[in-house]
Amino acid sequence: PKEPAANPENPSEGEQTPVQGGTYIIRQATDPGSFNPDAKGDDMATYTATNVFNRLVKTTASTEIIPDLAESWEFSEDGKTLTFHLYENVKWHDGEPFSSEDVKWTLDMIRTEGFQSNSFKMIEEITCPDANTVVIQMSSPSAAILSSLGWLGTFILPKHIYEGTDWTANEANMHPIGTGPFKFESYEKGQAITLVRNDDYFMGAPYLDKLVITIIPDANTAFQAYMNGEVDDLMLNIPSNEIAGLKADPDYTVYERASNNRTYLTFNFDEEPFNDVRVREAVNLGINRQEVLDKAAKGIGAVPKYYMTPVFAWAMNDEVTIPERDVEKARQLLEEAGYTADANGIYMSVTLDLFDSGDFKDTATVLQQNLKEIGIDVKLNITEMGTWQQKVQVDSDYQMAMLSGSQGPDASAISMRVHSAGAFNLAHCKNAELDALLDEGAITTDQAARAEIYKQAQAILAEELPIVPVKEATFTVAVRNTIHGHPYSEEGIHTVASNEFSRVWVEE
Amino acid sequence: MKRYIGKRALSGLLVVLLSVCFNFTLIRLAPGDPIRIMAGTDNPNEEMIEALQQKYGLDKSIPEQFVMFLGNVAKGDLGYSYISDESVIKLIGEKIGPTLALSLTAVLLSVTIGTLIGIYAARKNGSKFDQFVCSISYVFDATPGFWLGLMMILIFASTLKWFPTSGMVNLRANYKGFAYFADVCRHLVLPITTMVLTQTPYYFRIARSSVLQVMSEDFITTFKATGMKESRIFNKYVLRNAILPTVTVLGMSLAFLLSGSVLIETVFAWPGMGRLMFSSISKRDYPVLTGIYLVTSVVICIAMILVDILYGFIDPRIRYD
Amino acid sequence: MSDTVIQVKDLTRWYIQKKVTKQDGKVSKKQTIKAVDGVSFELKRGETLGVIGESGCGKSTLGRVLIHLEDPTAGEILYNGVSSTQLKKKDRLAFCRTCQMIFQNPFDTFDPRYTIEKIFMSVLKLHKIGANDEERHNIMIKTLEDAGMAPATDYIYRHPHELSGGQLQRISILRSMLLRPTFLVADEPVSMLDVSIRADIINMLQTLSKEENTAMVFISHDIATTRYISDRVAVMYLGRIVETGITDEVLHNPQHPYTKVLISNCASLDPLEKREIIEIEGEPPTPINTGPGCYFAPRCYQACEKCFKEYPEARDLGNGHIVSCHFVGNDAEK
Amino acid sequence: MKKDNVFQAVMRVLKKNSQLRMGVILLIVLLCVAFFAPIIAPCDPYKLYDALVAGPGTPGHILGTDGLGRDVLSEIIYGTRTSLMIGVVAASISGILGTCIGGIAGFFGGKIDRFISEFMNFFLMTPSFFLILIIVALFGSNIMYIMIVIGLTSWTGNARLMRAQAISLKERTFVKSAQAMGESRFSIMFKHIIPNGIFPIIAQTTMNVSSAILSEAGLSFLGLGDPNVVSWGQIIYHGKQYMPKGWWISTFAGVAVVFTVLTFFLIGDGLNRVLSPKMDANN
Amino acid sequence: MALLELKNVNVRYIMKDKKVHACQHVSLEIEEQDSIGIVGESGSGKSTLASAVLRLLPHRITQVDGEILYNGKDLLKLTKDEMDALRWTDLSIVFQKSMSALSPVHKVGAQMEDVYRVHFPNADKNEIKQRVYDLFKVVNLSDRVYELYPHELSGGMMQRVSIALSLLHNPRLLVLDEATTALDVVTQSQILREIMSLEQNLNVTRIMITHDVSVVASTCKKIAVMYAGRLMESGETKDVLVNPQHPYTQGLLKSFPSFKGAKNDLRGIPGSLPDLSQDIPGCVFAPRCPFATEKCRTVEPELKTINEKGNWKVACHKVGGE
Ligand SMILES: Nc1ncnc2c1ncn2[C@@H]1O[C@H](COP(=O)(O)OP(=O)(O)OP(=O)(O)O)[C@@H](O)[C@H]1O
Ligand SMILES: Nc1ncnc2c1ncn2[C@@H]1O[C@H](COP(=O)(O)OP(=O)(O)OP(=O)(O)O)[C@@H](O)[C@H]1O
Ligand SMILES: [Mg+2]
Ligand SMILES: [Mg+2]
Repeated sequence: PKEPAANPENPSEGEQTPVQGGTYIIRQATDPGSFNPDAKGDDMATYTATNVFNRLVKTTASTEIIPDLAESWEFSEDGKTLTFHLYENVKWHDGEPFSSEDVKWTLDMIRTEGFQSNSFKMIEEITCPDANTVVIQMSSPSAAILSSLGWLGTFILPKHIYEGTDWTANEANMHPIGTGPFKFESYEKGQAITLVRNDDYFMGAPYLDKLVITIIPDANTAFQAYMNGEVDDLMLNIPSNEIAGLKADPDYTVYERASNNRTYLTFNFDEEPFNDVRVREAVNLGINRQEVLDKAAKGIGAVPKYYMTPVFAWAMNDEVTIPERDVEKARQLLEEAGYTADANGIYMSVTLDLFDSGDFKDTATVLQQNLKEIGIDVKLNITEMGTWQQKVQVDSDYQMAMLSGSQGPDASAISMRVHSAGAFNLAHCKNAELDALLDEGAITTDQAARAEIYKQAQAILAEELPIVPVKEATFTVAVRNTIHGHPYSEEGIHTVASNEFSRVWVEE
Repeated sequence: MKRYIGKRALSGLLVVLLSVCFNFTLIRLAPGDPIRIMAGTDNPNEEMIEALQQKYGLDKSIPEQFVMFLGNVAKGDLGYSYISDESVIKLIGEKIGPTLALSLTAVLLSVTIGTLIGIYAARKNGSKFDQFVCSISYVFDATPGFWLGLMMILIFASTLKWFPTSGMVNLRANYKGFAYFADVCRHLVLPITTMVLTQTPYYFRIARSSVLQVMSEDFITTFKATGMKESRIFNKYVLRNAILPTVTVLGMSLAFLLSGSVLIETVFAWPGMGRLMFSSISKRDYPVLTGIYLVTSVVICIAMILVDILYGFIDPRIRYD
Repeated sequence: MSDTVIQVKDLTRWYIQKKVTKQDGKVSKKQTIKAVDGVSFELKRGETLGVIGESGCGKSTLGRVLIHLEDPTAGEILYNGVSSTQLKKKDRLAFCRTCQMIFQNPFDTFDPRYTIEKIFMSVLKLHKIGANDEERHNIMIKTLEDAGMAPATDYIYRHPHELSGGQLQRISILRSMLLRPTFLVADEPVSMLDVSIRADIINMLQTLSKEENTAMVFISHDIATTRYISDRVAVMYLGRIVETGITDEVLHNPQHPYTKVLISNCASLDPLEKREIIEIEGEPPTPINTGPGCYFAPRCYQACEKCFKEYPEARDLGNGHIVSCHFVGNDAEK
Repeated sequence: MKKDNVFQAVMRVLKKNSQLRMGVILLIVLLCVAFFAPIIAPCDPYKLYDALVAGPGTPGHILGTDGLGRDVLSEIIYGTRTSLMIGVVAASISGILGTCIGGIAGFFGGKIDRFISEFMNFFLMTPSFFLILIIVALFGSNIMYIMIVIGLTSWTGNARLMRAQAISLKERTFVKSAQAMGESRFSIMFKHIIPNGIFPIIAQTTMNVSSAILSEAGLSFLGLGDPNVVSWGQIIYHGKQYMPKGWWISTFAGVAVVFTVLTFFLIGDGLNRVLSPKMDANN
Repeated sequence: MALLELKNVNVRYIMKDKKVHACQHVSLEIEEQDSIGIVGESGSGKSTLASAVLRLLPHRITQVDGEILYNGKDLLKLTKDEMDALRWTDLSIVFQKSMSALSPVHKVGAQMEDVYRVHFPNADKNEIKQRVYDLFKVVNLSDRVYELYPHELSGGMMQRVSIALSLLHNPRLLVLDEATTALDVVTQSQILREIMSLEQNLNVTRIMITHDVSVVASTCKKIAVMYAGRLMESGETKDVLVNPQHPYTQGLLKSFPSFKGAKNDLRGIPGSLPDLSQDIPGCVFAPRCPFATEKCRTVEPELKTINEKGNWKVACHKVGGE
């Protein structure tokens, strides 16, 4: 980020008085399916949901958890009871008063029928002692419950509208009624979702008159539109190759925020050749992570250092870090594993399954070239996400797969990927020691003790290699200097949810 | 005639049925599970998945599903989208307008322009103009529309800033009435120009060669021998005969109106059917996909019947029985 | 009897046509076109039957059915007493060797991509004539040169389009005669050719068929040519033979009114000759929905009521002169 | 001597027909590029150089590099192979299929014909790009699939042409005469009907090469190209994200597509003209 | 004065790589009320000659020189408008391919009406209809043909329509280019009779192109024999056919089998038409002529008059003495 003061036309930012009004246009790639944000996972409803609804707590762009509907909260001694104190005078957009009953009803729905239901298995009961208090009773202490509640799929829905109906088919799904800073106005399929200011917002009305979410599928077209000023904000979808240019442009401000999202490779433990840890190790040694970062990601992001995401800095094990690239050693490992090179120096040919998303294809292309140098000929199989899911996750019919994902909201989320019972353990990694550690980590609330557990886990991960990290992501957002209060800006990063535009205002 | 239409409609219906059945099966045989996509990759809940599969009838065998589907279609119900739970008819209905605004305009413009130039070039056969237009038409015929679209954006939107890059309306402006219409038109300029540029050569070639073809027919010699003015022969006899192939191909392109512009819609972020389909593929929204397919097939079928009838009016040699 | 090569009994060939646009523009459904409607005749070894008649009367169809290019709807053809259907079923190639056909359009009789050599060789191979390629080659050369196309090497490497119509028609005839057929159909073999070369082709056809003792059906528009080549003639009208007999007898003493009309309309080379032309009304009809009566009745200048009611039986006027007309024969009405 | 004749005939035709001549020259250029790609191409098209999105004229990279540092010129040169292969294989599949199916329908006629015609109707009413998209998107973007699917969805045009040809050819005297000579139906079909009726299909197939190349480019443009081979469509798709600044990536690849499609177009159209002499006489 | 007089007419088709001399040095006189049959083998230039007279050859690929005098005016020198004014009122033609002689998508009547209006733009619809009905009667067609489309007529009917069309403005010169060849004997003679009776009533001069000498024999007063683009012999039918002078005419007549009398031996003319794109020195028929001498092969014979009337002309060295 630049020094705003350095720009003479743009006097010190903090002292400016926010301008009321204006239309703010953000872009997303495809149409949302429905505006019920809890029933089905749909990334395309995120902007709308975040600005129309509220959660109990929300996660900022820097993964801080801050109050949303809940003004404050506290855990009981044993860690099994969590009590939320809600804001008063909260009103639904249709004028109905909001109460703890709405929260109870919604959370009950979420933990039974919501797409995040798995994250709330530990909840036993929810009670509402009064209109502004919600008590959650858990079967065991949970380190992750707050993060989960501030994540997606936990927006509080109006009980008075949904109760007694099929919540996947309720009319309100297409005309959502929330408590949030913006009211839903209209949705033109394939074009735009229009939200208008909620003057009665309990945290104070937003500055903007309108928030328009326009739908532009093609990233390049979107960027053109952005540069032409037809769109104000691309959020995280600025093409990485354009960021350098924007950074150099005095009219734009670029925000870079650490992210818990990382790109990684995973292997099928049940089949040749990756059932052999030496081959996995060779791949780990063969990858040129710097090249991936420079070429595929255009320098946006970071070279991964640890076997777990560095966002949870308290849990990092500096003793087991990812090794430097070593082509010789990698080839040696392959030899040891019993493979012999052909005339072109190729030991084996494997298929890397991935779906097309972001810079995946470029990353895979770089990997393909890297691994060729250590003697592994990689065929890329790029499919539709659904096909990939079927092939890799359901049928486990793959050798090596690439994917990325948010490693949050809590350090414990790693279990999902490497625990033998983890829902997303694509590798089919089965390590009893690791399982035990992860189980313990999930219920330990003491930070230092947890750190120790996860450090040990990292050591095992480095040996087993179910996951080979390729790249750490950074959230990079660029906006014109005239835009203030952006969720990724200095002001927004501690005060609003990562996709919330309630504090945004635009200079005239 | 009525009987003929009836017969055609019936056989068309059969083909549509077959075609939809094929598509229905194909989509469902493809790897990937819509419910899993909905459930997300991170932490899917198996019980919920099962419940949803039951809800959408995905636990049944494909033939059973197909029979159910047909039953619903007969009732005028194309089902509900898995993703949005909205009626497929509504979803498609919303997209048909913009798709037609784009493709129909483009097709009509290209037919008109292409045919006119083609006729003119044929009359001036061998002239500089003819040669010039012919070479140009080859080049545009060989140009991929999506690439031309990119170039158009690059030149006219990014560099010259004459037209908006994409979309259908200026979202900031909030136009109403005529201003809205004008705004849509402004947004239509680039995509339509792209489509017209790549489609016109086709009609141009057909018009030109059929005019040349007709001009070499024997009856033209007869009329020349009677001393009839060339312009009259041309306007009355050549054109009417030469228009037949154009009608045929026009019918074909009308038939593919709904499906033909996926690429252009993608490039210009035009909210049409092509994109609805493309996004439905990635979400495995079977009912929407099948619905689009059904609607497209029916439209194709109707367009073909219409062309046949139109053809009958122009060409008396065609008789229906 | 042993002389009889081919016996045709009640040969019928109908076409079912789906839709027909009639002359008044009305469309009628499914009609039967009786292209050949009960034709019978016999041919002896070496005999030539000329078939004449108006355009569309079914001459070509008769020719095609005779050699089973199309199967007859009814009736039968006996080659040397054996039914053609059986013959064909038993051995298609042997059947093809029994009967052959010369087509009207020599320019289109050969696959344009093949050289004459290839055309000959493939027939010889197909019918296993000659032991090896060399022998076949010699057979081909000899055949051509015997027929006056010497030196054969001038022709055999050419493609059909590089030869004139007359040459092609000769080759076509020679190719058919290679198989030594006992029966030959020639469907207007010279009508596409120039007048100046027609004579040679006709002479060649006649010579070859006499040499090989081949029975022949010669189909033609041209009555003079038919007269020149055939021993007997048959006059066809709407799929039926209305008059048949020794050539000169039929042509110079026609009995059937249609034959009379046909012959009187025949122009002569002599500009001084005075002709008495019998005029008839009406269009040449199509063989659709023929009524119960004589097919010619609607155009006949002497038709009476009876003619419209029943089809006249064939009557033999002696010497093989057979006529189908109510006005001819013993009980002819005045 | 016969060879010479064929050669002379070809030269004569080329002399007469300027489209065809132009197309053949372009095709020879393309074939040379495809065949000698390793010699012509200055770089390995898969190698990632360090200069990303370097403009045309950068030392070592005449047409610049793409977003991953690959040499654009080399990519385009190697892409010729892919495009030609896809075009030719897909068009051949559709040509062979169309010829056989159409030939059988036209020549055998009757019930077979009616059945095949309905079958063709079915394919005709199928929005083919839809179908290709669905299949490739759902089953994977492997170059084999792409070629086969394009081939399998585009044979109807050929079949209709061949059917019409067969129907008119079977009335021709030489077919009747072959029948009279005792040749079997299948032998007539393959020796006379198909070889004599194939010319419009050859012209059509040449055109189909063009449309197959365009279809593949379109698929690649939607991100459905085979990532293991360089193809022009993918270069355009890749270059799209570098658009205003890295204009050379998409632009040159697009030009290559236009060039190739144009080539086959000219040849196809030229063949069409050569094969319908009536129109030519008029010109 | 002759109605039509051809003087030394040459027609060449210009192709990219060669020139075809379709007609060479054709000189012919046609008197008013004459009927002349032009016979000759296929490709001998008969149609080309007719088209040249009517100026219907595509001018870009043909080259016509010589004089074609119609009523003393050279048709080749007329402007397009002058020529158009003559068309159909003075000169009309019927082609062999009658099935394609009219536009397939317009009604027969409408097309005839249109042709009528070419010369009488303000003609009344009913008046035209009446005229067409009259003509239909002449060619033995029923009135309903007026409302039909060409494809609804049989070949014979279309041929009559063509003939009716050609008579629309009572032309003075009518050219029939193989107009009856495709018809069968009965129909052909029917139509020819009708035309001949019209001729007497309407003062029409007829040029009839055919390769059937017998048709000429029975319907034409004069005959002209063409071979390879050249006129071989011309004169009154009763002279030429009874006592042919040119070896080609003789050969031609011998190729026809006779219908009456004894079955004479048929004899064709060996050889075939020369390549018209090549220059042929001497008489074009020499290579096929049984009497050819050295002179024939080197010097081209002139057309010589051999009777007193001056209307029997032969181009042969052998004829008319040295
Ligand atoms: N394949 C067919 N389908 C339907 N009708 C046919 C077919 N072949 C012939 N016909 C009809 O049968 C009748 C007799 O035809 P054919 O060709 O045998 O006559 P033709 O005497 O040979 O005539 P031409 O002298 O013109 O050659 C005609 O009316 C014709 O239309
Ligand atoms: N458009 C043309 N271009 C080139 N050559 C032509 C053209 N039309 C005719 N010819 C040639 O001119 C010569 C005379 O042709 P024309 O048609 O006048 O002969 P014809 O006597 O009418 O023959 P037919 O009896 O077959 O009608 C022929 O050699 C022919 O090949
Ligand atoms: Mg016939
Ligand atoms: Mg002619």
